[in-house]
Amino acid sequence: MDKVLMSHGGGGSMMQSFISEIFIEKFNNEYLSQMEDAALLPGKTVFTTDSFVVKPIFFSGGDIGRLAICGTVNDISMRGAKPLFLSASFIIEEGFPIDDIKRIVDSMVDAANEAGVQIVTGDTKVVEKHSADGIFINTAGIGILHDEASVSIKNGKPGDAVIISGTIGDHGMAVMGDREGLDFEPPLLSDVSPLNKMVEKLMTLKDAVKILRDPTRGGVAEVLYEIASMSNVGIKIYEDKLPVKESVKSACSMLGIDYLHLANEGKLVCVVDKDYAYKALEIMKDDKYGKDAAIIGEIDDSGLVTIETIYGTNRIVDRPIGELLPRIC
Amino acid sequence: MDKVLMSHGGGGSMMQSFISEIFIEKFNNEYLSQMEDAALLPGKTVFTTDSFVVKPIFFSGGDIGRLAICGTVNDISMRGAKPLFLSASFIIEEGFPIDDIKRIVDSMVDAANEAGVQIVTGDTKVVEKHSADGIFINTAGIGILHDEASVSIKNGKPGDAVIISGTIGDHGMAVMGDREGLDFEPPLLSDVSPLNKMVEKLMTLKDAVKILRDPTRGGVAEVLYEIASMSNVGIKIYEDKLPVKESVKSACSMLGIDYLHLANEGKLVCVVDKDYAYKALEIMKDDKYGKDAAIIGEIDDSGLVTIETIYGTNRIVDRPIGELLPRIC
Amino acid sequence: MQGIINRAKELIDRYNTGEFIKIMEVCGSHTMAISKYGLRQILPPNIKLISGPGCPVCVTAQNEIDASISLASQGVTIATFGDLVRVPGNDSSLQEERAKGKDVRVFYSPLDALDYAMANPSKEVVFIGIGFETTIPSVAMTIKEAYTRKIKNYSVYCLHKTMPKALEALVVNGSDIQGFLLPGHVSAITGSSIYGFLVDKYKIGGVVSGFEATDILMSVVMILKNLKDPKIEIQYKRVVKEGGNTEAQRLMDEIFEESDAEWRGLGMIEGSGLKIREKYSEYDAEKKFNIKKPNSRTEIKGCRCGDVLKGLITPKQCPLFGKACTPLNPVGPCMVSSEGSCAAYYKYGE
Amino acid sequence: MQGIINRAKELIDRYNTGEFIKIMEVCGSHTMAISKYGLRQILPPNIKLISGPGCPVCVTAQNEIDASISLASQGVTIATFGDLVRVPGNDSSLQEERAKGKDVRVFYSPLDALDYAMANPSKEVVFIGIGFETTIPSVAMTIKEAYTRKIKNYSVYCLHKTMPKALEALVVNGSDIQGFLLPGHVSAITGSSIYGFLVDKYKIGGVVSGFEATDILMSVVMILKNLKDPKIEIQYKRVVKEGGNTEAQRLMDEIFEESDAEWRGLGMIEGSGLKIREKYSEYDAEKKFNIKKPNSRTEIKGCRCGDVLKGLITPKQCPLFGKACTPLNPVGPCMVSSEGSCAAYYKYGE
Amino acid sequence: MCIAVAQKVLKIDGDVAETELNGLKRRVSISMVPDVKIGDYVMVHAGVAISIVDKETAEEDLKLWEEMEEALRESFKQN
Amino acid sequence: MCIAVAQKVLKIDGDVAETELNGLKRRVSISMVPDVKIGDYVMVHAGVAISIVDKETAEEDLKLWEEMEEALRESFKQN
Ligand code: SF4
Ligand code: SF4
Ligand SMILES: [Mg+2]
Ligand SMILES: [Mg+2]
Ligand SMILES: [Mg+2]
Ligand SMILES: [Mg+2]
Ligand SMILES: [Mg+2]
Ligand SMILES: [Mg+2]
Ligand SMILES: [Mg+2]
Ligand SMILES: [Mg+2]
Ligand SMILES: [Mg+2]
Ligand SMILES: [Mg+2]
Repeated sequence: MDKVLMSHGGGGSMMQSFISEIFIEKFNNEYLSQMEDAALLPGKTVFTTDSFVVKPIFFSGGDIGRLAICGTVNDISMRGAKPLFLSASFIIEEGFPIDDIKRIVDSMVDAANEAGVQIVTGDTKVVEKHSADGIFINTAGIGILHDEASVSIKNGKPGDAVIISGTIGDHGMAVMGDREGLDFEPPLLSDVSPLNKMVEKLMTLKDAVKILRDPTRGGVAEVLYEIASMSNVGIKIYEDKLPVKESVKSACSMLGIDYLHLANEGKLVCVVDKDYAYKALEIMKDDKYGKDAAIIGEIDDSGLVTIETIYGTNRIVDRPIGELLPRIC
Repeated sequence: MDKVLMSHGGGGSMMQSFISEIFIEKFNNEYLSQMEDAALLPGKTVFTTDSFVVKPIFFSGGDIGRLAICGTVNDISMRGAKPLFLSASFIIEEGFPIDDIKRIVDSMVDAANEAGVQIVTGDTKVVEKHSADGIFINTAGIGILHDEASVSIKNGKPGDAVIISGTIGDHGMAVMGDREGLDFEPPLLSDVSPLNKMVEKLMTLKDAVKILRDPTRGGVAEVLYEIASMSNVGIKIYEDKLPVKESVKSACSMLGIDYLHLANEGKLVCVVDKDYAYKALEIMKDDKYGKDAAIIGEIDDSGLVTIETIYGTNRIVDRPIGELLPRIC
Repeated sequence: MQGIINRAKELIDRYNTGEFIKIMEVCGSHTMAISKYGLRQILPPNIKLISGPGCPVCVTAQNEIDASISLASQGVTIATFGDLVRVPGNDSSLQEERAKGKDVRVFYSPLDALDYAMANPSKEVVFIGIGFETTIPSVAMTIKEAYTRKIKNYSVYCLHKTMPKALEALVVNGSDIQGFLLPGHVSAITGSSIYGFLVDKYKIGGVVSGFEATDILMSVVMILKNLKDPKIEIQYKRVVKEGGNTEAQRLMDEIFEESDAEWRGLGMIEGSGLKIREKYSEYDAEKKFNIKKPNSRTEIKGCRCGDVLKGLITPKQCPLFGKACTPLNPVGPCMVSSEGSCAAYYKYGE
Repeated sequence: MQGIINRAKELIDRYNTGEFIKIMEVCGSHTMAISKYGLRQILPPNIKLISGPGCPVCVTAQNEIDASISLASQGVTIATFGDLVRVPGNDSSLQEERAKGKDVRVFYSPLDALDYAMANPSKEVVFIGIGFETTIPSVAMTIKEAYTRKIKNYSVYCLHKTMPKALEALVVNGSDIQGFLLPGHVSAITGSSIYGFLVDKYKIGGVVSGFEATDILMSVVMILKNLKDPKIEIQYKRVVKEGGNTEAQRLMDEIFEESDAEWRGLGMIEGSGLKIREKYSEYDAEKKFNIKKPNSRTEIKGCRCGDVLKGLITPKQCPLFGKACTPLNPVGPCMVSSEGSCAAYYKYGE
Repeated sequence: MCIAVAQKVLKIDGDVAETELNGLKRRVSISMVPDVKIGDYVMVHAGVAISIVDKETAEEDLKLWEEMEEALRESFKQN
Repeated sequence: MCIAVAQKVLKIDGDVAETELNGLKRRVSISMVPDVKIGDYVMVHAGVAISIVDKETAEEDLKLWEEMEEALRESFKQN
């Protein structure tokens, strides 16, 4: 195939190989090949970027503006750093309602205030009708490493505990629910949130915190695979320990989707030295965004990402490939 | 009007007021309200962002990839800083040819190598067919202030010299020519180039260099207006001193466009203490991208941006409003 | 649950006699569930659950895929279920056509596709009707409704297949299958009596099973129990009645009539497909757009989907499995569909 | 050049007699050039160059703008020249319609619009035909070509206006204009003899002028020289012949016939417009789409475009000029079109 | 084959019912289960209810299993 | 009114000519200037040549101006 497919951006293995072949290899430098959520530059500066293209723009529990702030705040945080300054760049389709821009910007302001970051530089482009779908936002961000932080996707060692900071799949299912017209009661809201305060507290555990990763596109499954591959280890998780809302589970079974493939925008996966696992869990549970945190598994040396089912059997975790398609048969 | 128009992104006065009202006011902080091409952060760090949406993607003399690197390299440079690290974020329309991505990335690599910057973090999003027009690229960038640099759009004082680093309007007319099917002989090429090396040499003049600005969207005219307004001064330029290619002039007269409104992507406007004007000019002329540099005018206290015509008369420089439309009658 | 699982396991272990017992799960959702729950790990080594032709995406013939792809390139809107868009045709796939700008849309329900057609009267919407008896009535509903409401821009490319004749094709020339795990939701529509011929003509029994781990293990026990005296039983009684859903059967019969159908791997099977009845022919995309199935390669070089679908080999016995053929770069449809046997084996590491 | 300018200035200064002399430049491109070159600064205070109704965007009537806008909302592709898209109608503008998703396209040449129609046979392309005699032949060419090639999806909404009758309307009730700077490119088509009536009936002379600063100043000198003995002269001899371009006249006459036309500010002027002849009626968008001009406000509250176009006031005398009305937020069309008098005065700071 | 999920019927409006499962509400066609009543569980496939779940049987299932299990255990003992 | 710019005719191909001005080449319709020849200058408006520029006249222009200027200066002197 010589054309870009939706699956190339779906956050799964197809995207990984696309990015490695096209971008990492060509841009080729020590920072980029870290394959982290953010680059660690000289002077303990951390730098990251993300573009946001979510549809719908206003979704249950958030909007593209809040997402654009939280996404970049979180990517900086996942490097063990404190986010400080963000840029904001808008690509707007001709005809987009100015009131919607104001609403999005208000929501960016709120999220930035909550996270304690400032938007210090920006850009606006308007493109012709039908040359974009409403609005796309890019944020890049700068942060500074926390003291003694030593967080890297390569740090996993057998025995380390794997912790998730809360329920899985809320964002992905909230957005898919909006698109597919699913109606949740109580409403299923995206978890989109800034995690920098939680990370700040976690980093008091210093290098006991080995890996931080926000399971966005590709979900928890993809993050586990990336950890296994970059740390050259295996991971075992336990189905009965995974925090998932019943309504999300039901929607997944209905649409034929694995909740481990659903995006999260206010959750982090944390690999911790096992002696600090409960301490880390406690810190997370104390945080506003961590009350459903759970230890879900551990690093092993299998080289595989496996799950023990509720039946006590073991299987490989399905790795997402590309586009999430509702399955019917 | 409650909808975004093309003119809101055209780089003229409509964009200025749109940005001030919607973004600057709401995001409101000391860095953003500097209204500079890049924000100067604590620690002499300079930070900027731009999204690139040029059509056609491959144009005479360059492509969106080279543009995305040079644009951000230049915005950092215009703050008197040395660009070091860039991010690159891609929004790609489903179906976009992978070979074209490779070609664009190659061109980014070349431009980055030329400028001596590294692309250290990135992002890729794929959107559905017809949800974007081919490819959009955002780059953000980090740089570090040159020693004793004191460059700001607010620094202009009556008597200062205004210098342009080369011929005016090449990029804008090259791109418009591609769209309108104009055929130039010799070919009219975009000037898209990294200006950081030139700025590095200019900065040996330290605070004698008062303002640097790259006249991109909105062209030289818009930059002059922004200088006049932010420095609270007037500017007088001389038609007979403006370096403009004859072919660009001819195309402008044919399409009813003012070349002072055309975008440049490898030029800078520099305001220098008049005692250093010839020194600065010499430095520019010595640079690969500055051989056509010229002193084009001076700051005055009129509060107006005026031009002395070749007939010795004076008039106000037309400020661009929004979209550049070929005029016929 | 764990309790029942353990008790079932204990019972099944009693059949660990060394005698090789081959049970085929016909249904793709069973294949998925078995893999997902890791149930094969619970069975003793002599009891093999093998997968059958029960993934509708997988059994769709190559030339039907190619015909759908070429229909997409004619400017109509293709409405389809998710997995189908990824199936490689001779030189393209529906997702590649979409990337080229063709209008290919994924729907969760055929009813949504009809709604879409009604909301977009300037588009010609063709639903690619794949699926067995579970899905067929809902597609029939759309045709009935389009007919009643005189909707002119909706039609169905009918590639539906039905279960009984395909099962017969698997055993008609002899087979070592000793029991069938029969599809739960197909049977909710058809009832269980359609499987009677398996016992009567071929002396092979089967159990209509639900989809929970407990359902499947219970069904396996039931099959094992009856090995000597084969019967058709229903484990999934809470959902499946012997007579099935008569309302759904009536509707299917009103819209469709029996026809021959080509199955990937199994070839042409008489009476194993459906076509749209003459009365509803204006909703038959095949007639409306004069679709001719192209002369496609019938087999993909090296791909042993056919043998996998017939239960002759397990996916791992295909030389391409996990090497040239992975979910990322699927060679055959059994690797494309998430219900496909090869995909299920690969994804869940069996 | 500077030399000739100085010599012209010196000559013009001789007419600085205290006697007030009002010369109207009819053509928008002259207005632009005069502003851009700063030529008014060269004239002595008693010699006033005032602008006339020569910007085709500016004189297009409000209801014609509104009819074009409502045509856009009917799903046809509107093809037009650049400035027109910004002109505010009663509650929208073509650029706002485009932002709402209507298909509004800017072309440099009517020939490009026809090419676009030919390349997009599924679109209905309507060219908004504005402009005077300079532009009319090129629009006529497209209709002729569409007719010859039997192109069915192209038509013209004919809003063209012609010069002579409008000039007459300005002076018929008396006027203090003492000379006209006559349009160079209109005259390249029409020739200069069409202006004879100005001298014959109204004793006002004029000079057909080119567009360089030297051309304009030379023309002013020529007008001044003949004040006592008014004549129609051609300064722009290198381009304009007394008889004009007969080929172009023939083509215009083949496609169009005279009709009445409404001018913004000047009102309805008999015989000052064109309509498409019956033979080519299938290319007449007014007929094809049954366009009815709406009952628009004829004047925009406070806007004195009408008086500006008649040369009764200069833009600066309009109370809205530079305050409520700027190129960023234009109130009237004279501020929208970059050739409009108000825009030219504002932009070039006069 | 073919995914179907049990859902509880909350409301009926002609051929369409509102169903619920763990807080997830959907509108499904019930034209193929004409006897359905509010409070019933239906198996839903692709937006269409394909059968009513027999609640008594669901409870009996376990009992049946236990009976069969018992019988089997007995028979194994005898062997 | 109406922008038009002089361009030199480089090639003629039926009703269309290739023209040039300071290196800017364009294809313009010449169907309204049937007498045009290669090397001529034409005034082009909206892609259509509307007249041939009379080169001799262009050179004469200056002479005519000078004559007129002279005459005027004389007449002013006399006053
Ligand atoms: S592994 Fe791939 S090639 Fe082999 S049978 Fe399965 S689908 Fe076909
Ligand atoms: S300044 Fe504006 S309002 Fe006044 S006449 Fe001109 S266009 Fe009309
Ligand atoms: Mg991340
Ligand atoms: Mg990032
Ligand atoms: Mg991210
Ligand atoms: Mg910018
Ligand atoms: Mg859109
Ligand atoms: Mg800049
Ligand atoms: Mg910038
Ligand atoms: Mg910039
Ligand atoms: Mg990213
Ligand atoms: Mg497109």
